[in-house]
Amino acid sequence: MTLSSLSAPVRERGTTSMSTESGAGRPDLPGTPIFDGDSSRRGLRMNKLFMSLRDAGNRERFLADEAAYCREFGVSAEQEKAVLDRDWQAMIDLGGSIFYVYKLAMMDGRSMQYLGGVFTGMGEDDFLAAMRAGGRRDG
Amino acid sequence: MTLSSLSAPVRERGTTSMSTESGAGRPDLPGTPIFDGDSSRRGLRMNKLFMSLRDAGNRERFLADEAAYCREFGVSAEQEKAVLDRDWQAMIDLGGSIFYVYKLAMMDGRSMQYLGGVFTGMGEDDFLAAMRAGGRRDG
Amino acid sequence: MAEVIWGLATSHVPSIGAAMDRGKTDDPNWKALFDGYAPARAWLAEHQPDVAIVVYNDHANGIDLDFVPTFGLGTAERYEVADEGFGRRPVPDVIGHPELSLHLVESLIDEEFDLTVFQELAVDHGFTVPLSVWTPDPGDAWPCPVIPLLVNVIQYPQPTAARCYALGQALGRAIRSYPEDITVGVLGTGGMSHQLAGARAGFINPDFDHMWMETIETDPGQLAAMSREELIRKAGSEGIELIMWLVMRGAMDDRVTKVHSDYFVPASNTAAGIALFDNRNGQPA
Amino acid sequence: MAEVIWGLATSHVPSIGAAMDRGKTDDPNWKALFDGYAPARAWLAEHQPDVAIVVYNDHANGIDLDFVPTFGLGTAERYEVADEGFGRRPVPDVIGHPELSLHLVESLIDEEFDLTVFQELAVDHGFTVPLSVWTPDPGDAWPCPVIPLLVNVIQYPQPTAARCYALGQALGRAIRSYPEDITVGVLGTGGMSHQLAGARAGFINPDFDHMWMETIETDPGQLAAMSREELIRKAGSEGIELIMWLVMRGAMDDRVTKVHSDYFVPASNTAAGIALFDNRNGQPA
Ligand SMILES: [Fe+3]
Ligand SMILES: [Fe+3]
Repeated sequence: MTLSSLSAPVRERGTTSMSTESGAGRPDLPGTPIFDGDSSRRGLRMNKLFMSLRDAGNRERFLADEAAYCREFGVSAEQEKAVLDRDWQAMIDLGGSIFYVYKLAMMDGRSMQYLGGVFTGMGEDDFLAAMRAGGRRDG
Repeated sequence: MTLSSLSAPVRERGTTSMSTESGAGRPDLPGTPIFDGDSSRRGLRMNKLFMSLRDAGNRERFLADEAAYCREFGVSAEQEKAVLDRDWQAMIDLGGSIFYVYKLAMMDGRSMQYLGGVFTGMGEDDFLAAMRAGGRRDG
Repeated sequence: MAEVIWGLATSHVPSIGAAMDRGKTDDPNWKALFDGYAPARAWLAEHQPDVAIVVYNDHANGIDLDFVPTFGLGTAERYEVADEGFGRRPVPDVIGHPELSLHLVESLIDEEFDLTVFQELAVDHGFTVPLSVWTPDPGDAWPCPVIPLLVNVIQYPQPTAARCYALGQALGRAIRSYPEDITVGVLGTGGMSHQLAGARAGFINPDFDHMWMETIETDPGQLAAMSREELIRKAGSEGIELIMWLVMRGAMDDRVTKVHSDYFVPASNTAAGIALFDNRNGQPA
Repeated sequence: MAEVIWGLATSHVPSIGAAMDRGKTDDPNWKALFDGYAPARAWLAEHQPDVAIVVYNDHANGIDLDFVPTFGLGTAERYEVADEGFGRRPVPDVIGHPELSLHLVESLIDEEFDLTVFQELAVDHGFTVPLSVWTPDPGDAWPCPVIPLLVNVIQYPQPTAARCYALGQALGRAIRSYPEDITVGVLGTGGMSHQLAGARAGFINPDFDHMWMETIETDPGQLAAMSREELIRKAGSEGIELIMWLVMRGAMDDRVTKVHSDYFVPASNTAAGIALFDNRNGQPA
């Protein structure tokens, strides 16, 4: 299992380019989003929204009107679109922390393997098979 | 201006005796309550009550039924009595932080000089005069 | 004088707890993992400490991103088990040990570790899964009081590996200077190699994990010299959690005796490792 | 490369802010205090930095006792002025400088300071009064972006004086390593001698305060050697706030030029001190 999928056009500008802006020795590793201070700033409102979904009442309110809930939390228009479209990669690019984004996935009944299938472009089944076979390796 | 009032029976058992229990080099200075981890544990619920009084709505609810408000915050019976009696020294002895206790005093229209008059036993006017004269000295 | 009698390193993947909570430990996907825990659990059941310290990180349950402490230490009498979204795990709340906590706070702040002191903290799977790895059937209560030591591993910059190891060494000194004769177990949690997001999601590095498992016993200072970048490159973006094993290891003696270790891929997306070390000098394992 | 151009030490007693907010600065009880500020304010108005850093502590307004960080640093774009119970002070909210903040966070965590990183924080009089001492009439906005650096001084054990001085020195290095050519002012707040509770309430120690004021300029390392007990004994239980002056001083060069200092008793129950230092080497004051 290699990371040849890296050569595919993967959107990580958001995270990666912000990471290198201040350039204080932050890692810049292919295919590896770093949730740093810049990401955390951009993602703060959206991550708060995700964390709020731990509460059943909030999940209900969210599902009743997702856009309104996004506006209530003050997320950006781009982030709102990513949330509504369940564009998991965009959520990460726009400052989502995987542990927070996962709260939304859980609500949707999605597993971390499903997300792995999305992030890698492999799809859930192949991703799961790769994990069962011992995980993926670099290059 | 001396601290001869120290020989008077000042209640500081609460704070001082707890301070020396674990004995890890914590100061034990006459007439000087140390707000340490033990105090903070004992005082947590009561200090939270005091902090809540920053909010006008909470002040109204507190004033409408002080005992009920104390129970809502889960303060101990001793602490509730100290709060209801405005026994400022007891509040400190029972784990109150002066910055938190002061929120209650402010609500009552009491100044820090009033509290100084209570803690020293001098009364507000003498305390204020002592401060204006340059403050109190040790020994 | 208190004494660290053992150190347990273990992954804290939520699905390990879920497999236990749902009675799936004999499921073909899980059986080998739980079989690998058995010898450690048997030894631990015979060596109950008076207090345990769990070095862990929170995952969007006990604390939020409005403030991120590098190191946090709990001083509460009780820690509630967090509801992470679908009901709390069916395990007991955690009883703390405020006296030891406050002693640790004073010692560590005197040693220039800039702790955040928590009097209220809900603990999530990062904390409860290791307790379940140790004690699968706690009944109404965990075997002893437990103190949480929080480490930021999710927001860059994490504390360096060297800082974590130094914290562990200071923690060991702080425990040994506690005036009461009690025994202490220390759990370092998280890892091993894994990455959850990005095109490299699913990354596992068994060579690195085996090196780490061996070296954490024999030469932890070598691991403490690794940079964040090296850790993330070799162990994956979430594999950096392994720095928490260094806090545990630092609290132990230079020489420890390995009781048991095991390695299993995958627990969910993660390489799950367990390593149990006896810290009682000259004792037979 | 960023440069610390000045350091301002000042008490942050709430009544100083209240006197200004209520137009009482010419009141006989207050006039001497504000007259004593005048030369510092005039100099500061001529030496506007691009960013300021305020080292301060919170007083039950921005954070509660459920978690107490030893050191906290804000990375927000904006900090709201807290309502401490009777309406917020009529002063502008604080605009932050996230880029410099994030640089400081990385540098300081790399230097093994275990910061708590705040993305949301309401600032109280401990923060706004020093801004008012510096800039009495801010109009709609403070003169520049400001970054809060929180220090725990209210719950024992506080960081040691030595740790605060070391933090200041690391802060100075972090500022100097910032890639942009900007100027920075650093404010160390709190003190001087005072005690609010206990039979010793009202304690003031002018000898100690004068020694501190002199030595902070000439030999801060000597002050950094003081224990918490010595500080509390000599400066009163709340006088320990003076450790925050050491953070400011540590960020400056070994040799600084005093521009102005003044001392006034009492501001409420507190000995109020101000000391302004020019950090531009070889510049005439
Ligand atoms: Fe984790
Ligand atoms: Fe203060």
